[in-house]
Amino acid sequence: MQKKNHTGKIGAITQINKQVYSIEFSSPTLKSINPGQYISILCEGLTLRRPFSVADFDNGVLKVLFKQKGKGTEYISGLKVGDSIEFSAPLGNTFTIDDKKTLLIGAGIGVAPLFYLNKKLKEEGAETFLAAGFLSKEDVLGDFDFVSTDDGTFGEKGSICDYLETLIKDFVPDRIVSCAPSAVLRIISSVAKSHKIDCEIAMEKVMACGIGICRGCVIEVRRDGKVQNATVCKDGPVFKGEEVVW
Amino acid sequence: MQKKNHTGKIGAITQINKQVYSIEFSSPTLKSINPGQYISILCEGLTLRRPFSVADFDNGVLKVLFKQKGKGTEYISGLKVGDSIEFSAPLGNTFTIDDKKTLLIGAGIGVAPLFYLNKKLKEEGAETFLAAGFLSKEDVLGDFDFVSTDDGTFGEKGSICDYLETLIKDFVPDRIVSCAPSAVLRIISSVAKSHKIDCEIAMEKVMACGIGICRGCVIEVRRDGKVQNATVCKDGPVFKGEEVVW
Amino acid sequence: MVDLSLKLNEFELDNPIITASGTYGYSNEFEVFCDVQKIGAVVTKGITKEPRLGNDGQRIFETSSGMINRIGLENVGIQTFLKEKLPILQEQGINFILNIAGSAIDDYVELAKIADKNKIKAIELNVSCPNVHSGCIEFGVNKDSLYKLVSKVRDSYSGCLIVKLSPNVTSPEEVALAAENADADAISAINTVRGMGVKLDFVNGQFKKTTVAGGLSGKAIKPVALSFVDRIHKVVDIPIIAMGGIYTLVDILEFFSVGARAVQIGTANFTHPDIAQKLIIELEEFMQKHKFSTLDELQNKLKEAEYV
Amino acid sequence: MVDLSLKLNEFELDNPIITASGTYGYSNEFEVFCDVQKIGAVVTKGITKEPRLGNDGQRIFETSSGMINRIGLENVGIQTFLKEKLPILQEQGINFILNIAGSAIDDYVELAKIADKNKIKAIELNVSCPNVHSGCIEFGVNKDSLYKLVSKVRDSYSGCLIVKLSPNVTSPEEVALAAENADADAISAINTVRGMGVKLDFVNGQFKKTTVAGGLSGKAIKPVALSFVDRIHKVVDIPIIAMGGIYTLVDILEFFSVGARAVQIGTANFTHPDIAQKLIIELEEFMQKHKFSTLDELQNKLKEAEYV
Ligand SMILES: Cc1cc2nc3c(=O)[nH]c(=O)nc-3n(C[C@H](O)[C@H](O)[C@H](O)COP(=O)(O)OP(=O)(O)OC[C@H]3O[C@@H](n4cnc5c(N)ncnc54)[C@H](O)[C@@H]3O)c2cc1C
Ligand SMILES: Cc1cc2nc3c(=O)[nH]c(=O)nc-3n(C[C@H](O)[C@H](O)[C@H](O)COP(=O)(O)OP(=O)(O)OC[C@H]3O[C@@H](n4cnc5c(N)ncnc54)[C@H](O)[C@@H]3O)c2cc1C
Ligand SMILES: Cc1cc2nc3c(=O)[nH]c(=O)nc-3n(C[C@H](O)[C@H](O)[C@H](O)COP(=O)(O)O)c2cc1C
Ligand SMILES: Cc1cc2nc3c(=O)[nH]c(=O)nc-3n(C[C@H](O)[C@H](O)[C@H](O)COP(=O)(O)O)c2cc1C
Ligand code: FES
Ligand code: FES
Repeated sequence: MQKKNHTGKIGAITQINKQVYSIEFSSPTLKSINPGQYISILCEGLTLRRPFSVADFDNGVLKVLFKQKGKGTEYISGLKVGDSIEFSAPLGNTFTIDDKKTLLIGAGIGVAPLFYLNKKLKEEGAETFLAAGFLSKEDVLGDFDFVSTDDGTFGEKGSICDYLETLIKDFVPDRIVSCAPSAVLRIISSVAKSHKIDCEIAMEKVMACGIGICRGCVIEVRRDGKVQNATVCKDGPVFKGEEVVW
Repeated sequence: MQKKNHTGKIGAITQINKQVYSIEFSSPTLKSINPGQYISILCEGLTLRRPFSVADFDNGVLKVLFKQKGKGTEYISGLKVGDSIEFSAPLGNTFTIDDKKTLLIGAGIGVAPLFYLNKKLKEEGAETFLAAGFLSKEDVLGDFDFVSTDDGTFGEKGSICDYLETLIKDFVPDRIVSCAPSAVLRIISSVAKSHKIDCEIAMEKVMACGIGICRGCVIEVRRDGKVQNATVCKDGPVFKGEEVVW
Repeated sequence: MVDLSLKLNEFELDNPIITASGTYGYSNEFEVFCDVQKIGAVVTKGITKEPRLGNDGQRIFETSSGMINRIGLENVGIQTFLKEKLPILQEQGINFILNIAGSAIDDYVELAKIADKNKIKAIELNVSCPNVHSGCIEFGVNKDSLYKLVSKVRDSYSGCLIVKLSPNVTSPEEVALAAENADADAISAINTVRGMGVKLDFVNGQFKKTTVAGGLSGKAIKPVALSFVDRIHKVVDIPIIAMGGIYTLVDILEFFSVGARAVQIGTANFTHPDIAQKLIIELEEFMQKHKFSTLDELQNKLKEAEYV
Repeated sequence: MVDLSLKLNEFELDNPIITASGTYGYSNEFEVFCDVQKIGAVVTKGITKEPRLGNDGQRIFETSSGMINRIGLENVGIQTFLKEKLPILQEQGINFILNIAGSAIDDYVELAKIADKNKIKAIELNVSCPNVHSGCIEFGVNKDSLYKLVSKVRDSYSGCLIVKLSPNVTSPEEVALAAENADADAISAINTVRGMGVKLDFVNGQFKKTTVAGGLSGKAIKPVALSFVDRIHKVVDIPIIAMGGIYTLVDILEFFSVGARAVQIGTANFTHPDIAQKLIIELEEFMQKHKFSTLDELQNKLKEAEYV
């Protein structure tokens, strides 16, 4: 059986804005990974690996977009082209990939997995609309069909949540997919529900094992009529918006 | 009062042999440091600073020769020119510097402080003889008046201890000074004593504070007729050969 | 040829590298990373009579050289274990130890009986669980309640009975002796050290705080574990299975040198998910290279190491 | 203007940053690195009636994110302290706390009397010392012996009496309550965690071993200290001076948030010998920036932080 441990070699690392970096690496042992799935990177001196969504996987080259927060991301941002990197992959479940008309909504670094998803959806022939919210112009990461910034320095002014109704009305999606801070996901889930639109959200939680066994990353979901624990690392990170108990 | 904390900038770092590196740095706040004294370097991620003798101090540039052993020396060897380095200095006492005829005996990385001492002694007009022992040819560090290697691949064959009597007989020193592993220092002290030659040796011990207060680095010495504790960090690292209780 | 095998009473292990409870699942879950069959034994996640949902809120917190967990014993319960996990262990030939937990002596006894009936060869009692009958003090911190617990379980279980000790005690010696006197076959130590992580955020003039109070594990606690094992080794004769921050072969040798007979790898499985298997290989290679033909030989040499 | 001052009973400190016993000398020794006068208070190295030479062998051992020490209370003794160190403290206006240690209650009482007579304003009892009268168990691990010790010292000392607790106990609450009931003015916690370091060398087919069994300190124990302080804060009313792995302003705020009134910096003084002074400045700047005018205000805000 192909194990999920890989060693990669850094092909590119670039700073995208004040806090966000893009890193690319490949490993001969990693054959495939799907949108929504994530990898978990070993960071020198740290006990826990750090999970990151896949922003792209092309010709064996994995791309991750990450925001510098603490020691783990500091370590990764200090890596150089040619350095090796140990990671586990693929981990977690995936977004649904089909040809349904999909509205993708990201906020902040949450846009990372949506780039890869958007690409795959388009390959399936789906019509998509990629919207994202950021704090300010300097935080905007890449190209979108719609952008809002909290301070109005780029795109529309305000939180992406303020534009949900308009986006839904204009684009009329069959499905909404989102990756964003938990407060935003909650709003999106509830708006989607009120419109009876399918909704998939990618959650975050501090992780240890990444494979569902340590029970460190559970959230509550309502399934088969009862509330139960689900692990973000294995049962997720992708959940149906309406099943999450907030 | 000028404090003993300094921040330096690495001017040069070179690998001398498989395990030994030379590193040079300067700090505007470090005005002077004498042979036998040492500095203590902050190593990222480690609790205790690591002590190193001064191998040279010239025009404000400090030179340290160090052997890679564990995490601390690994960190230091990974530094690059231009990186900054935090250290405490000057710490400890000094070798006696005068114009006495001095035989300097080093073993392994213990030769480091002897280079600086040798230079200073010569400046005082002393006649000196620098002898050193190493395991093998590839370990030899610099130029000496006499070298022995355990395997005979360079200089004379055997331990430097095997040549003590000859060296003393040929050079007829007024003083012997040594920095070497503890077993070698012990032998040198006792040979010097038997010849009634003054002997100064530089000791090592794991250190925490570097200023004599934590009492972590004590050895026993015989002074004023009684055995008492002395700190290697402050009362030493230089001791009279005959006062150390082995 | 190097023989890494050992026996804890009648329980046989191919090698002394065991994976610790709560860090390796119930059965073959780690096969995505590691050849689980090669592990000396897998200790299952702590299992209770009924399934448990565990604690609310944040359960994991990274600290300097360690982590805190407050999983709260979330587990599938013994019945699901027997139905779904035991068959996998048996079919795949994975050597294992059932870790059991409860809030009352009867819970443990009942679980031990079930283990016995199902011919489970070894069980490990997690006695760091709150004892409902003594105001939620842990069983394992009081020598009398521990003695009673272990004795009762002993009466109901004929396999290899391992008692896993908590380090959160004034006297390691007392609890170790209680376990030995109650006829345990082996002691494993240490469980996690009580600890707490605090994360503060300061937003708009207000502090927000997350606290994770639970058990500290990982490299940070290795010195605590070495001390604990060293101390209890001086007073008990039954074998000790040591754990606490083991990451390397040298760590393992250190624990052998203070008297451990086998070791468990816990938190390190999260950092390096294939580490258990790698350590087995490293241990074997070390023994081969230095001509130790049995584990006994190596361990005796280590215990007799000259002090410098 | 920011007011960092606080009072522990009658004992006044300009700021809540104290340097911990054994890591800062007796008086002004750290002036080669730091402006010692600015420190809230310097706790002296543990002082005994007679001078002590301490332990043989290796005394210090670095561990992951920490260190172990087994200095064994080497100190100059109270008479030399009074003659050589006290004058420096007084002349240089260094605020200090005398840390005292002994093997019998009488030792502590005698030292407390000397402190009283010399108008030393605060003493800290190191109760992690082996109690000769109970088979070398530490005073601080048994609530009864601790109560007795503290009561006796209280009778002989009118200044601020601080009891420094050992974390190596089953129940932090019990020992903290014993100290409070015996009329201590404050508790400081934690002393070092029992731990052991082992270093193995393998030369010519023989293992050589160095072991350093002593007290673990530094970042590794911060979670243990946070847990300890949090627990005792819930049961005692006297102020708590917290320590254990404090390196940063955030660490200090974390300890405040679980109820600490002041903090001590120990091992961090070795890593960054000017850290105590830097932390005072950082705390002051933080309070200034965020408009906390007194320590009370900041500490209350932290204790009331919303849980997320
Ligand atoms: C499934 C998943 C996908 C993610 N994808 C991305 C991504 O594409 N880009 C990106 O920038 N970030 C992503 N994150 C978040 C990322 O994992 C954290 O920002 C990172 O772990 C922070 O580590 P640090 O050491 O730099 O910061 P720290 O200072 O250690 O932590 C800062 C915060 O990060 C979170 N965090 C820390 N450790 C872990 C852990 N072991 N597991 C999960 N969260 C942790 C915690 O909320 C913590 O409070 C993802 C998280 C998850 C769970
Ligand atoms: C006064 C003095 C002068 C020294 N001068 C030199 C020199 O010029 N060049 C050189 O290569 N080495 C010198 N050393 C030795 C050097 O300090 C150690 O090799 C270094 O600290 C090893 O650190 P590490 O983290 O790489 O290795 P580790 O794996 O941490 O330790 C390896 C060994 O180094 C020693 N050591 C570790 N930490 C300390 C500490 N905090 N204080 C003292 N010793 C420690 C111990 O014996 C330890 O077993 C000197 C030591 C002293 C006390
Ligand atoms: C996430 C996690 C869950 C754990 N669950 C259990 C458990 O269910 N039963 C048990 O006896 N020990 C449990 N432990 C303790 C470990 O088995 C082990 O005793 C401890 O972590 C120390 O070893 P380490 O430092 O190698 O992790 C758990 C530890 C962790 C980190
Ligand atoms: C080298 C050393 C010596 C110590 N000596 C004493 C002492 O004499 N008396 C005492 O009460 N505590 C002593 N301690 C304990 C510290 O004061 C402190 O309680 C402990 O180290 C935890 O804090 P830290 O993690 O900040 O170091 C000593 C600690 C160290 C590291
Ligand atoms: S991280 Fe272990 S269960 Fe999710
Ligand atoms: S290192 Fe502290 S006394 Fe020498």
